Order: sequence, then C-alpha cells, then structure tokens
Amino acid sequence: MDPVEIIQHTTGGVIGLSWLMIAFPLVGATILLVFNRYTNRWGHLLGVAMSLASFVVAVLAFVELLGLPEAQRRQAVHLWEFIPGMVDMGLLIDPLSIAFALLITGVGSLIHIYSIGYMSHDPDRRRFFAYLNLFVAAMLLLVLADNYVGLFIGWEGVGLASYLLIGFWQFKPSAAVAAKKAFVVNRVGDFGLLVGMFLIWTTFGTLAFAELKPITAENPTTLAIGLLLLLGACGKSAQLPLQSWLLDAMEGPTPVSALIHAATMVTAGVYLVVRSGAFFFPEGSGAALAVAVVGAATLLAGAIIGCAKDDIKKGLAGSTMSQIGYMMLGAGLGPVGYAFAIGHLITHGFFKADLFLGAGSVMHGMNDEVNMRKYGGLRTYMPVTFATFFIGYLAIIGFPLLSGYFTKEGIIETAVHAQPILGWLAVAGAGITGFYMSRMVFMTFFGEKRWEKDAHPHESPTVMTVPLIVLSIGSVFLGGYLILSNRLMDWLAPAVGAPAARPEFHFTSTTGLATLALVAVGAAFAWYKYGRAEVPAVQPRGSFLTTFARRDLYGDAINESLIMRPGQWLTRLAVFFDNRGIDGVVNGLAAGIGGSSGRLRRLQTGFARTYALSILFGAAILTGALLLVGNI
Amino acid sequence: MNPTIEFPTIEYATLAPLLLVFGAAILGVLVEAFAPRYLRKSFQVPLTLLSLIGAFALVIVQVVRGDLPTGPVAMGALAIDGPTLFIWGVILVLSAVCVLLINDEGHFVASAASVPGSADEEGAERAGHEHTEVYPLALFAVGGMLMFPAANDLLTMFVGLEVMSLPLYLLCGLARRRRLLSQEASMKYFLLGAFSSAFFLYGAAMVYGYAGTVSFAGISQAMAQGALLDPLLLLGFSLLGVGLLFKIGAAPFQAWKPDVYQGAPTPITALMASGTLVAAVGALLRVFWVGLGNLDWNWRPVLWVVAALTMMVGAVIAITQTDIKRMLAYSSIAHAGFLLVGVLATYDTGAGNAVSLQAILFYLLVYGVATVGAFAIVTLVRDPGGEANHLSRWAGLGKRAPILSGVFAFFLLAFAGIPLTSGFFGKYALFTAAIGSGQEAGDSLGAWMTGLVVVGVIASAIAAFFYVRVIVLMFFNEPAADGPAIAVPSTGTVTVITLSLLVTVGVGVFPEPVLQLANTAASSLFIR
Amino acid sequence: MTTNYLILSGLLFSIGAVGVLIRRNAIVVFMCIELMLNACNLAFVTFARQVGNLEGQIVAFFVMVVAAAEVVVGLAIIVTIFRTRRSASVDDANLLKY
Amino acid sequence: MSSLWLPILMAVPVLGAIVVALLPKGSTTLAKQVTLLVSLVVLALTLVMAFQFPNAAGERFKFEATYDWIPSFGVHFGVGVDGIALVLIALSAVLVPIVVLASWHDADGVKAADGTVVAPKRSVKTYFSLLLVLEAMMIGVFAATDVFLFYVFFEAMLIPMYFMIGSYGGAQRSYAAVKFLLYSLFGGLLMLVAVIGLYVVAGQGTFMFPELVGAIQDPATQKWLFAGFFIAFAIKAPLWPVHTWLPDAAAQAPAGAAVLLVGVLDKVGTFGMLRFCLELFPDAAKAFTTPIIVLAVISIIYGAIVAIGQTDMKRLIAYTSISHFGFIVMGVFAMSQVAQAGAALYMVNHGFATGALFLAAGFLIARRGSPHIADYGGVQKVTPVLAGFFLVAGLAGLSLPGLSSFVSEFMVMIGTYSSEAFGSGALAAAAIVSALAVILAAVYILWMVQRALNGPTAEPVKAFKDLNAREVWVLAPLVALIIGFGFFPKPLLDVINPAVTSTLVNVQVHNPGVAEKGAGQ
Repeated sequence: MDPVEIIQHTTGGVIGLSWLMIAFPLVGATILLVFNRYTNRWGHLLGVAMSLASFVVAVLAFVELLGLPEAQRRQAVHLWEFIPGMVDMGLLIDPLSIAFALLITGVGSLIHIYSIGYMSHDPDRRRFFAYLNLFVAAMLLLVLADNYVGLFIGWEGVGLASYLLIGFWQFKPSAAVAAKKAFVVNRVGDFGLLVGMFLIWTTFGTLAFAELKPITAENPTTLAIGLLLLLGACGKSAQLPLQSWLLDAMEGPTPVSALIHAATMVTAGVYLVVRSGAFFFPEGSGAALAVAVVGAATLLAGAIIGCAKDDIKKGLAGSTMSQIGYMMLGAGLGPVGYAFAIGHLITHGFFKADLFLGAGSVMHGMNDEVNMRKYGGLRTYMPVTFATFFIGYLAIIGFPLLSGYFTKEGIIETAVHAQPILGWLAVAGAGITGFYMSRMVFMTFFGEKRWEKDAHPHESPTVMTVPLIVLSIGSVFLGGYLILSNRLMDWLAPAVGAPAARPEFHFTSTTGLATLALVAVGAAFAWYKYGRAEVPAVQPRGSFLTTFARRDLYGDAINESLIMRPGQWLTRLAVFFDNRGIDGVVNGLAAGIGGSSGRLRRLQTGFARTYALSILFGAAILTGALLLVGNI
Repeated sequence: MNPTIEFPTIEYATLAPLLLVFGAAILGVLVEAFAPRYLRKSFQVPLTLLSLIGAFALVIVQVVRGDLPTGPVAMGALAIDGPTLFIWGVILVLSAVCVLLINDEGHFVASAASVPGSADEEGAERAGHEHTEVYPLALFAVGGMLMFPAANDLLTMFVGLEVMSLPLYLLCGLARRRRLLSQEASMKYFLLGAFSSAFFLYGAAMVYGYAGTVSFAGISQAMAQGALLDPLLLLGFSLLGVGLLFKIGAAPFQAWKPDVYQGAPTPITALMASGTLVAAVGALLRVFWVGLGNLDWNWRPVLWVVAALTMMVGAVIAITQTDIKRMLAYSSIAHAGFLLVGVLATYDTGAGNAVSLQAILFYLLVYGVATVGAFAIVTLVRDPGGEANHLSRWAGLGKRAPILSGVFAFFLLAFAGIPLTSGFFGKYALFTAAIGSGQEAGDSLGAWMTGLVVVGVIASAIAAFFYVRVIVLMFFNEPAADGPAIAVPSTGTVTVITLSLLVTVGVGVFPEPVLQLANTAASSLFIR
Repeated sequence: MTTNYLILSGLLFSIGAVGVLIRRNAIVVFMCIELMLNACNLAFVTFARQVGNLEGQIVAFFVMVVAAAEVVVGLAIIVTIFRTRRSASVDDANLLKY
Repeated sequence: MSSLWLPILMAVPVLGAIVVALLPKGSTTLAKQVTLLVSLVVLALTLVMAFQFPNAAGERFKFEATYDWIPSFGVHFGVGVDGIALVLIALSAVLVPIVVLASWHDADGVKAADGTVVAPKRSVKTYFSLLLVLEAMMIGVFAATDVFLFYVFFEAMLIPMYFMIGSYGGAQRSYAAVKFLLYSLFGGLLMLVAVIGLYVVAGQGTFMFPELVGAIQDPATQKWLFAGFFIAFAIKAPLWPVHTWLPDAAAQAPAGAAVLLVGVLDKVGTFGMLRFCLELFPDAAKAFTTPIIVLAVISIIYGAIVAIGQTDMKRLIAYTSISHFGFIVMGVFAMSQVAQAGAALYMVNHGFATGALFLAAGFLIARRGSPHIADYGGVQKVTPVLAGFFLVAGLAGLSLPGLSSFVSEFMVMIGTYSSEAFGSGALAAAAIVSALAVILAAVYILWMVQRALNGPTAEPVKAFKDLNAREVWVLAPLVALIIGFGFFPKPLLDVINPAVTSTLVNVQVHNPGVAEKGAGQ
C-alpha cells in the first residue's frame, strides 16, 4: 500500500503549533548567542528548558496524531511563502517525522541534562548549550520540513551545528581541522542533494513532498535523482565513500558525539532515503539496491575499523558507521525494511547514546583519557556507568530480547530474503560487532588497572548518571515494543507505505541463530584476546589487517592522494596562472606600450634638420599616397 | 578709350574685428616707438586687452545682428561666415585670456639682445626693463589667427599664416628663465615653420596652375569641371596639406611641437596651444572642405592614416614624458588627431556636415579653454630657477596646494574626456559625427570610420594613463621636502583659471547652450 | 614653353629643400628656405603666364614681402642665438629633445 | 506626471557632499557626523519610496521623471526604477551609512605593527564628501532610464572611487587605483563607441531606454553593439578573464570603499547586462549566451580555486566575489524567470554578505595592521564577538542555507538548470558544474576561518580588543539582514519578479515563469 495523501492542516491544535518545536530551541540559541556573557550563569538551564519544551510539544503532537484516523495522519502545516512560485515553507507532521522528533527531542533533552555535569568545568558551557539548542532546532527543521528546500536548510543547519560543536575546542588545531573536514566532506554530499533538487524541480515542477507522486516503476530520471540523494545521504551519515569525517569528529565533546554523531544527525541520511523512498527508491529499484549495497559495505567497514581502535570514542564511532550501515541496508529494502531501519535507528539512538555517554562518564572519571589501554578494571569504581554501559553493549551486539536484537534481526532477516548476499554480509558484520564491542568492554571494565599515575576514577554525578539509566532502560525494552506485532510498521505505514505481506518475527530462524552464534564466537574471541590475556599498555604493531583497520581502511590516505594533493597543486597552479598569466598579460601590455613610448620618443632627436627631414618624408609619403589612392 | 579702374569695395563693418586688432597692433608699435619706457606697459596692456575684447564685442554684435554676408568680402579675399565668426570669437576670448597670462610678472626676458647671464642682462633686470613689444607682437599674431581661417583664397591664407607665425617665432624666444631653451625653441620653430610654409606655398602654386585661380570657389569650380586626378592638383593638394598639418601638429609633422611648447614662455605656449590650433584647424577645414571638398574620396583614406597615427603617436609618446609642458604638448598632438577625426567626418548633405562642423567647433572651444587653464596653472608652480616643469617636482602637490591641484586634476580629466567635464562632450560629439558619417556613407566606409573611432578610444585610454599619472603624482605621492613654491597668483592668472574652470565645469554639465551656438554657427556652413 | 620654367622652379625648390637638410649653418639653411620661396614665385609667375591671368603675379609680389619680413625675424633670431652660443650651427641647438 | 523622488534622492547626498566639503578646516568629527546624518536621511527617503513602490503591472518604470538635458544629442535626464533598480538603490542606501560608520577612522591612516606607515593620514572631509558624491552617482546609475545618462554615471563613478582607493588605500594603493581606473575606463570607452553606434543606428534621435528597446533589428549590428556594452560590463562585473583589477583594488582600498566597490559598483556591470545587453540586443544576447555562460562558469570555479590559494584576507574575499559574480552572470544569461530573479536577488544579497565579510576582515586588519592570514590565529579566544560576526559573514559567503545568499544562489542554479530558453543540456551542465562551487566555497571560507580564527592564539593577537559599540553597530544590521532575507526573501522577490518578467518579454524567450510553475502552489 502506498503512503496516504498529505492533507493541508487546517484546524489549530498542537499540530498547528508544531512550529513551536523548532522555535523553542531556536529562541534559546539566539538568546544565548546574542546576550552572550550575560547569560553565563543560567545559560545551561535555559538550554535544557528549551529542549524539554520542544520535547513536550513533540509528545503532544504525537498524541494528537494518534487520535486521528490513519488517512489523516499526514498533515502539512503551511508557515509562509518562502520563494514565491517555487516553494513555501511548511512542516509535515506525519508518523515518520514525529517519530524522529520524539527521538531528537527526547534523547536530545537527556543529553542536554547530561552535559550540565559533563561541561561543568568548561568556561564556555553557555556557548556549548547555545550550539546544542541550535542543533536541535536545525535537526527538527530537517525532519519536519514538508519540502526538500526546508529539509536542505535543516540539513546544512545541522552541518553547521556539528561544525561548531566538533570545533568547540577550536584552540586545539586537531579540533579545528576536524570541524572543517566534517563540513567540507558533508558539502560533497550536499552537492548531490543540491543537484538532486535541480532534477526534481525540473522534472516535477515542485519540491514539496505533498506534490510528488509515488512511483511504481523506476525511470532513468528517478534513478539519477535517487543516486544523487544517496550521495547526500552518504555525506551526512558517514557512509562509504564519504565516511572519513566521522572518526575525526570525535574531537568534539562526548555529549556531541552522543547526540549528533550517534543518535540523531548521522541518521539524517536514513531519514532522507526513507522520506524519499516512495518517490525515488521504489522496492527493488536500482536506486534502492544502491542504497542497500552502500549500507552493507559500510556496516562491514565500520565494524572492521571498530575492531582496531584503542580510542574508546573512535571505536564507538566505527560502530556507529557500521550500525548506520545496517539502517541503510534496511532502507534499501522497501517498506518492510523501512520499518526495521527506523526501528534500529531509534533503538540505536538509545543504546549508542547510552554507550557514548557511558564512555564520556568514564573519561570524566579518568581525566579525559580516551585510550582504552590506559583503562582496565573500572567496573568496581564506577558501577552505574558500568551497568548502563554493559546494557548498551548487550543491546548493540544483539543479545536476545534486548532492543538491538529485535531491530537488527529484523533488518538481517529482511535482507537475507531480499538480497541474500548483502544479508549474509550483514550477518558477518554482526559477528564482528560482537568482537569489537566485547573487546571494548573487556579493555575498559575488566582486567587489571593500566591507569596513569594521577588517575582517580570515580563515579560521575547524578546529573550524568540519570540520563544513562533512562537511556539504558530504553535500550532494553524499546526494541521489543516496536518490533513485536509490527507496532512501528503499522505506525509508519501511512507515511512510508506498508509491505504487501506483514512479516512475522521468528525467534528461531536459521539466520537469527546463525547471527547469534557468530556474535558469541566474536565475543569469545574478544575475551580470549583481551579478557583473559594481558592487554599491552602500548599498541603492538599488529598484523597487516590490524594496521589496515587502524588507518580507517586507508580512507584518509585515499582522499589525501586522490583529492587533497591534486587539489593543492591545482590551486597553486591557478594562483600562479592568475598572477603571471592573466595579470602578466595585462601588465605586459602596459609595459609594452610604455616601452614603445620610450623607444618612439628617441625619434625626437632634437636636431632641427631631422625634423625637417621628417617633414620632407611626410610630404613625399602624403603625395605618393594621394597619387596612389587617386589611381586606384 | 580709357580703362576705368573701379575702387575695391571693403565691407568695413564686417571686417571690423580684424581691423581693430591690426589697428591696435600698429598703435602698439607706435607706442613702442614714442612712449617712454616706464609708460609703455601702462599703455600696452589696456590697449591690447581692450582691442581684443572690443573685437570680441564686435563679433558678438555681428552674430546678434545676424546679417552675415552671403558671399566673400574684401573682393573675395575673406569669407566671414558662421564658422569664421565662431572661430573668431573663440580665438579672441582665448587670446585675451592669454594676454592676461602674458601680463603676469617674470615671464619675459628683460633684454632679448643681451647674452644670458651677462652683466647687461643683470642690469636690465635690475632696472626692471621689460620687452613690452610682446603685446603688439601678440596682437599681430592674433590678427594673423583671425585672418588664417577666414581666408577665402590661398594667397590670403598664406599671408594670414605668416602674419600669425612670424610674431610667434619671436615670442617663443623671449623667455626670462632658461633662455637657451627658449632661443632654441624659437629657432627650431622658425626654421621648420618657414620650411613648411614654403611647402604650403609651392602647393598653392601647383593648385593655381591647375585651377588658374587661388580662390577656393574658383578651385572647387575648376575641380567640378576638370579632371580630379590631375597630378598637378594632387601634388599641390598634398603640399598644402603639409603646411596645414604642420601647423596643427599632426604626425608626421608633429616634431616641432614638443620642443617649441617646452621652450617657449608658458603664456606663449598657451597662446599657441589654444589660438594657433583653433586657427589652423579652421584653415584646414577651409582647404579640405571648401577648396578641395570634391576631392574627399582621395584625401579621406590618407587623412584617415594621418589621424590614426597622430592620435597614437601623441598618446603613446606622452606616457614617458617627464616635463609637464612637453607632456601637454604631446597631449595636444593627440587632440589634434581627434580633431582630424572630425575633419574626416564629411557627409554628402549640408545638414550632415553641419553636425561634424558643430562637433569640431565645440571641441575647439572646450579644448582651448581647458588648455589655457592648464598652462595658467603650470605658470604658478615655481622653483627658484623659474617654473618647476619637471614632473617629479609636482609630487605631493595636492597636499601643499589642494585647490590648485584639484583644479589642475579637473582639467586633466577634461583632457581625458571623463564624463561631467567639457572634454567628454567634445569627444562624444566628434565620435558621433564620425560614426554618423560612416553610417551614412554605407558599409565599407562605415566600418572604416568606426574603426577610426575605435583607434580614437584606444588612444584616449592610453592618454588617460598619463593624465592619471600626474594626478597620482599630485595626490597619492608624498610631497618632496624641498617642493616647489606656489607663486601667489596675480588677479589676471586667477581670472584665467577661474574662467577656464567655470567653462569646463559648466559646459561639462550643461553643454546645450554652447552646442546650440556651435550649431547655429555650423549650420550656416562655409560660404564659397 | 612654360614647362622649362616649371622644371627650373621644381629644381630650385628641391635644391632649397635638400640644402635645408644638409647644411648646418643656420644662415645657410635660412637662405635655402628663401630659395624655396623664390622657386614658388617662379612657379606662380609661370602659371600666371600659362593661365593668362594676373593672380600669380600678384601672389609673387606678396611672397616677396612676406619673405622680407621673414628675413627680418629670422636674422634676429639667428643672431641672438649666435650671440649666446657663439655658433650658428643648427645642430648645436639640441637641448630640447625626446 | 513626473515624480520628484529620485531627483531628490540624488540631490540630497550631493548637497551633503558640498556641505561637508565646505566645513571649516579641522572639524573632522563634525564632517563624519554630517555625512552619517545625510546618508541616514537618504536611507530613510529610500525606504519610504520603496514602501510606496506600486508593485503592480503596467508602467515598467515607476517614479519616473524625465527632463531635457542635451536636446542636441537627444539626451534626457531621465530617471525611474523598476523592481531590480529599486532593490539595488535600496542596497546602496543601506550600505552607505554602514560604510560611513565603518570607515570612521579610515582617513586617519594605517600603521603596520612595526610602526611603518601603510597608509598616511589624509583629509577626512574629502573622504566623506567623496563618499556622498559616490552615493549620489550610485543611485543615479541604477535609476537612469536614459542610456546616455547611465553611461555618464557609469564613467563618472570611477573618479570618486579612484580617489578613495588611490589616496586612502594601502601600500600598493596608487598601482591598484590606476589599474582600476584604466581597466574600467577602457571598457567604458568601448561602451561609448557602442552607445554612439546605438544612437546613430537606431536613428530615434533619443537615448531614452524605452524608445530604444527593439530599435536595433539587424542581428549583425546587434552583435557589435552588444559586444561593446558587454565588454564594459564584464570588466566592471568582473568576469573572467578581465577580473584581475578587482583583487588589487579591493585589497588596497580601505574596507569601507572596498565594500562599496564590490558591493555596489560592480553590480552596475551585472545590472547593465540584465537591463541593457539583454533588452536592447536580444538576438545578440541569445547568440552569445553559450560562450558567456562558459565564461561565467569558469569565473565561478576559477575564482573559488584561486581564492583557496590566497594568503591575503581581502584578496581572498575579492576572489570569492569573482566566483559569486560568475553566478550572477550565469543567472542573467540563463534567460529564465527563476534564474534572473535569483541573479537580481544575488546582487543584493552579495552586497550584504560580502560587505559584512569585508568589514569584519577590515576590523580584524585594523587591529593588526596586516592583511595576511598567517599573521593571525586563535582570534576567536581573544575576541569572540568579532570572530562570531566574521564567522557568520563567512558562512553567508559560502551561502549557507538559512542565510540570504543561499536563496539567490539556489535560485540561480536551479533556474539555470531548469531553463527552457534554449532547451539545451548546456545550461544544465553549467548548473551542475557551478554547484561544485558549494564545496570549494566551504574550503576557502572555512580554511580562512581555521587559519585566522582558530588554533592556538598568536602572540600579537593576545592584545586585541573586541569590537566596540560602533563596530557592532556596523555589523549587526548586516547580519540581521542576511539572516532575515535568508528566511523571508519574499519582499525582495515580489518587486524583482515583475521586472524580470518584462525583461524576458523584451528578450522574447519562452519564460516558464512564476505563473506557470507556481500554479501548483
């Protein structure tokens, strides 16, 4: 069944006020930035309040939507005429966008709260909250906009927020560089999205979701559009080949990594694909296949990278890549996949945020040490952090009955049926996940202490642990709730369409069991390497494969040699050409005239007789010319 | 049978301006002869000024009365028509203004005869002697200028040419400072001038041989009937051209201009750069349009080359000049080239020719005025040893004398033809006339005329460079420690500068009245 | 019949012109110019005879007068310059150039 | 019936200039205050006029006033505005007071850190009266409905700007000033030939624009005249490869003058293309579209790449402008409603964005006396407010969505891509290539930000003071406008669109304009 028609929202109600969701954090950010120093004392509180406020609005809108019949669950709220004759600014409140809104504002608020503690020592905490609010606003615009332009504005808005937050400690050169890199790489993706919009507008004469019609069969144009949008998605969601920025992005404060580079922003690509699914990624189309392939490739790549990282955050970043790979894979499989992809997106939002914040809590206790080889045996020193982190860990490796289990299984099942090869790759990925996550847990919380002298690990304050607990709870139950009896699928159906056949969730499917087995093997191997055995405090050289993984599969090296170096040469060449070539010609011309002037004036010898001669010659020439002309 | 000799009729009223000037000049000579030295100046200055202004008034009266003679006057010697009157007016105004400059202290040698640096020169200077002969000489020159463009036959034209030139040869040699240069200028000007006038005369002879008469009317009639390609005619014509092009300083006959302009006393340079040029162009028009108008298909291509060459040579060589007067000399060469573009712009219809003529007359006025103003300012920038003409001395002048430099810059912009200065409309009018004539004549010629205009604008662009260079020097460079002193300008000089500025600005903003004037003058074309 | 006179005048004119170019002494140069003027006179009177009116003759008279005036002016100039430079060579006077 | 709005609008600054020039010697502060006051009055008048602008169809030009000026040449003092001219006049009126405030100390000279004089002290009165004269001319050039009058302003404008650069600029000022003047003058003179040709060939005996539209029929003639106009405008705009004067001029000019130069003067070029090249010579315009679009695309990419390689802030910004002007030209010649409206909007937005960037950079440079990016670093830590403004301006420079420049750039690109004027893939290709500039833009802006603002704080930077009230008041309005029009471009577009429509009607291209495409919404 196709998605239902989008109807113009007329009556008031919360949906009519849904713009408040964006307005609250936006106002917060504005206040904090405009009245900067004066808000230092209470700035963080304002930030949290604004985030919570928009969460409340989101919930209310959600409730109101629940109250409506399926046919009316997609409502476009017209705001103002943006570009006359091209596109109006408006919000689309439908199950999909509201689901995202809830995730963003919910997890977002938790991370706001957490940050109060985490950033308490930072002189610039106020600015941090301003940026967080800015991000929430932009992200909400991204998911709520009822047209591609609005989406694009949010899209780049979150890019900006991420730029600002990665570079929050911009006085560190590494941070500044990472921030710039993130933005630029994202722009590569945006280029795709931009050109995609050109095509959409040119072909369909509109950029509003409401006016685009679902397609059944794919044609070259839609394929092109699909691929271009996919490029955009790759940029935002750190999918191959535009993955390289995500790992550097870990330069930002940990809450940022949790919110932006795990829970929400990086999933925007998935949102884009799902949102455009009906228009450009029909089930079994080439575009959809491309999405699935990219997803599968990335989920493996990310997982492999994750195995080799000693930096806990980078390890988690790798895993984020890989998990989003799963979502992409799901998003490439049509309506069934959509449900699981979004499901995994939501649960991942919870357990990955949980893991990151846990990591942050650890760092907080270990004076910002990130190298896991300097950890060890921390479980007794920070019990709450350990407990929550462990739950998150179980969830992500897909331990039965935890959130991750249901959503990931769903994706794998669907994949194995739709695209067997990709499906089995996903299974392998799950195994690797089991390995690197277990490795992380063992290196951090088990084994004996490998701390620096001055390390006094301690449990983090309540303001940080409470969000952890909440998130871990979500990590336990959310998945089951969403997937069993297809709750999420039915909820999303109006927005993304429903599959012909409703899938049943089998706890004992062959793939499921195979996956679990592999995960177990991975975990066991991890225990064998890092739990039982001694973890060297310094990184061993490691095999070729290890270095391969450590160097992020040479992603940066490739960019370096294929893009940056030639780019630098091109730039130098262009500058040289401009100064010597073009400007050279201009100045040369001037010099030429000057020189000829210098030479010509020598003819003015000062000898009267020379002048007389010139007169005589002139006369002769004049006469000759006249006679000549006369006789032509 | 006794042959009756009828007395020649002279239209005194019409010739009044001319006669007045010459009369005053002769009176001046008498003053020199009889008045005691200490009185001479107080006679000469008023006499000269009044005569010039009176003559101008007389011209105005004629214009207002508006009953122009329909035919040549003075037994066909002179043609007093619209263009002539306009040119007369311009010349008289400019020369009157130049006299104010001449009147200023310290331009002229105390005793020309004494050797520079010799004791008796010292004495003469201490005694405060002055060559008040310059006034009658100037008047004679002016008279010649009036006669030159008004001439209706080659003889009168030759006489006018000489009457104009001879006094100028002398005046060039009378500078107080840098006398060597001055005398050299004088000699060069004299020898070359005489040389060129010999060519002119020989040309006249040839034409006479062809047409059997020296009157323009007769010549054009003869051409209307006889063969156009008679070598006699062509040779004569080209030699006449040599004489005239020499006077306006068109390439390749421009060589004298820089040297003479640089060496001569600045007021005289001003007179030559304004008055002589105006007169010469007027004469050129008479010969090319009236006398040999029917030959234009032959002389157009030749003059095309000359014009293009003149514009380019003037503009290009000026770039590397280091002496302000010399630079202005080259600029005046370039402007002569622009004027030739106008001369080239002949139409088949009287109305069309009127357009070109209007443009030329307008250009003569605005260019002459700006030139006089510029040279007037040059006289004010002085070193102990006289005027500071070397450009390097002008550096940072804008700081020490902002107003003076500002005005000078404005004149330069006018030369460059920047909008909202008179020079712009001058150029515009000329180029329009040129393109228009080409348009009327049709494709090939149209392209040629447009091409000439393009050459013209390129030349203007190059020329702009050296005008701008002076502005850069004056305003953007820091003044030298021992910069030149700015002489306290006499009322005369102030008047000159103010007048020129007012005209340049006024015409630059509201050219219409002057255009109308030039138009009325032009539309009654040249009479034959 | 008149052609010979014309040729002669042409000859005189050319001699004068060449003289101006090759002689250094200002006086001589000036004399050459006078020669050119007289060549013109000859041409005029010849043509006057040929076309049979008096204009040419009249012109000749005027030219003589003008030439005389020119002599006055020219000699004055040349003499002053000779007094200052102790030389009447045209080539010595070339301070003004370029 | 003729309206006095525009003549008054031009007269006020001229009078102001005279007043300022005549002020007693040494009363510098007074001169500044008077100038500011006058410019604010002009701004107020402009706004009142703008709000009275009858945004209805019918007469192309509103607030028309036509007086005879030089009947012999058929020249009128004819003024009047359509939507595009209106917004550009508004742009000038907004920028001038800001520039006045920004260049409060520009005439006081610039000293480098090591005490060497970069720009000596100059007369304040002259500077500000020049500024006012320039404002009058800027208004005039956009308001002129008489081609000749347009040309007069087009050329005369050079002089005040020439003096502002040459006598108030940086170390290389006179070279830059002369280069600027000669470049423009050369173009202008070629245009003069074309203007004359237009007059002669049209044979209408008038220079009034409306009469001249469609007067030239012969395509060959059109091509020549078009070339004459276009070269002048291309130099002014500036378009590759005749752009090299801009970096020098902009880098040497005092920040305020640079803003007016890049923000307004150069717009005359693109404005001229849109108004004169297209409407007077439609066939030629269509014939030349492909090469011109190619040049535009080259400018876009080339300007961006060269900008990346710059080490001097102001030069860098200048090159970014070259890239942006490429977009404007592309939009103009894409011959579609959306693209041209986008181009016209771009002219305004670019004025604000680049203006803000130049001024922010100017404030930074004023604190260090050096334009070299390498001399900075870690500014953000010392002067967060300045850095913040700089960043926002920079983001506007890379046309971040939500900031005004995005809307216009987006419209230009999508309008070019979707243009049906020639039904060719060429335009689509051009749009795609030009879209690559969004990546390059991110590189050049953010790299500059990284080198100048981020990283460890350089030693001399530690002494910096953050923006004072005056400087904040300079930048705040611009940023406000940038963000405001980023989300609500409608008011501008509503006045621009009708003007574009009538342009396209005169150019006679099929125009799938607002009406049809917008029908759905």
